Amino acid sequence: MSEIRISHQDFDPGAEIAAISSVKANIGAIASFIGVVRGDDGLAAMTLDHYPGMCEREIAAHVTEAKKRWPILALRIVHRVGRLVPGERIVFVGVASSHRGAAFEAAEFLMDYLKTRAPFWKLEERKTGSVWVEAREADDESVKRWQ
Amino acid sequence: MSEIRISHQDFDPGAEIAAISSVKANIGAIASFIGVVRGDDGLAAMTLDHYPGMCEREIAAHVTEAKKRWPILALRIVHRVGRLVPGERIVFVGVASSHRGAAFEAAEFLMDYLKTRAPFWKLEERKTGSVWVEAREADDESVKRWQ
Amino acid sequence: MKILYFAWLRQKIGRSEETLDVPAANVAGLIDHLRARGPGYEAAFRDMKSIRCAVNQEHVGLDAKLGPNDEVAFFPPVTGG
Amino acid sequence: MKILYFAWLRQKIGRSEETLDVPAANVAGLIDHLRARGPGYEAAFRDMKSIRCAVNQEHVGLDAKLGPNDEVAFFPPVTGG
Repeated sequence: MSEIRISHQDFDPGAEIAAISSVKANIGAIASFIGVVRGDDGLAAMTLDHYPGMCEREIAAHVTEAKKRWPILALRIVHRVGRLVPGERIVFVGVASSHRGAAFEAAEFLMDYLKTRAPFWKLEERKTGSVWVEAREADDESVKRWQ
Repeated sequence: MSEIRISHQDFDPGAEIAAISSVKANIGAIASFIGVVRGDDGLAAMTLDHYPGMCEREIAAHVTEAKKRWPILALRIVHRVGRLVPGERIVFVGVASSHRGAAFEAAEFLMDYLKTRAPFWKLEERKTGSVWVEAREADDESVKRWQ
Repeated sequence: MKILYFAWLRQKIGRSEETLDVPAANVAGLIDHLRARGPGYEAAFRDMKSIRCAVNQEHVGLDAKLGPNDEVAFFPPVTGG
Repeated sequence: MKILYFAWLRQKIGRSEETLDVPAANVAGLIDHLRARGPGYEAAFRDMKSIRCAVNQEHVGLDAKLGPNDEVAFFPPVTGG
């Protein structure tokens, strides 16, 4: 059971966790992550743009990769798009597995991908104006360790 | 802000996450973990015994250690005691930080401790009878890597 | 064919999608055609190192063939969420 | 002094806590005294390798001194949650 949802709407972390918690009798571990827009470096807002359809397919390819590496029993990714202000939730990743090591590692693997290489484009609004964030180097450290 | 709660009562993952999500403006990452009793290896129930007061103090010492290692902005541990059947939640760990790496690592560090060295005693009920689980070797792999 | 623009390409061109009947055999030909449509297009397609293309939601190079019913998308390198 | 028993010590002794006035100077002396209280105690304190002790919620060894208002706890090595 895995679901990938790209949405302008906020999500309810408790409801997302509940959705992956009760699907199999052998679930022993649920690792989850919530990303929130930080406002401590002067960011006023950020807007995430995406290519509907292609975005979900590319994320799904990484979910398939995660499922090859770890025994995942249930998985859910929710990623918001549109304009978000500091304090708002951006992303949810939840992974259910039999054991904690697999659940933690798969969740971290998916988050490293989503933060650095997932198909989103980010516009940051600051006092100094709005700027489209430049792509990071492909050899970002947090992704490299999975390769 | 950190809270350690040992309880016979179940907990609401969404409420626990909400409690650590909104305390500071620079929170960008909330990693959380929920442990559930698995029933796939013939376990009928398990009962967790603890020493009230001393248990909380020993866990608090490991929270202090985690705070030295990672920049933690908010943290919550809920651990259940008493008799639990497969499917029931046992433990919640939630860590809020500015960045995902610190949040994930601190949550995994605390879970490795809670699962292997925290001051609980576990009675497992199976068809063949009830047995107090023997202590694991102190050099458990998942703990060793933090040393 | 249907053409989609994302991020700053959308802003420079001033629209997110359009349907055009372009007699271009490949992506490079389509870009030449688009550049001629106005200064916004010209600005958007100035630095080709910063532009990626997908045809029918698959990443392709400038030499990728195009058919009349294809969905072509132009966007910068992705930045993560 | 107040004495607490956990896990299988509690089960073998048949109670979780008791308050006793024991003239023992240290933990080893207290254990000798407890062993003489009945077969349940004797069974609980048979294998000392499997027993840990805390005085006032601090881990101690068998030679730890005891006072009349101390809280003494006996339990097996912890197993994690």
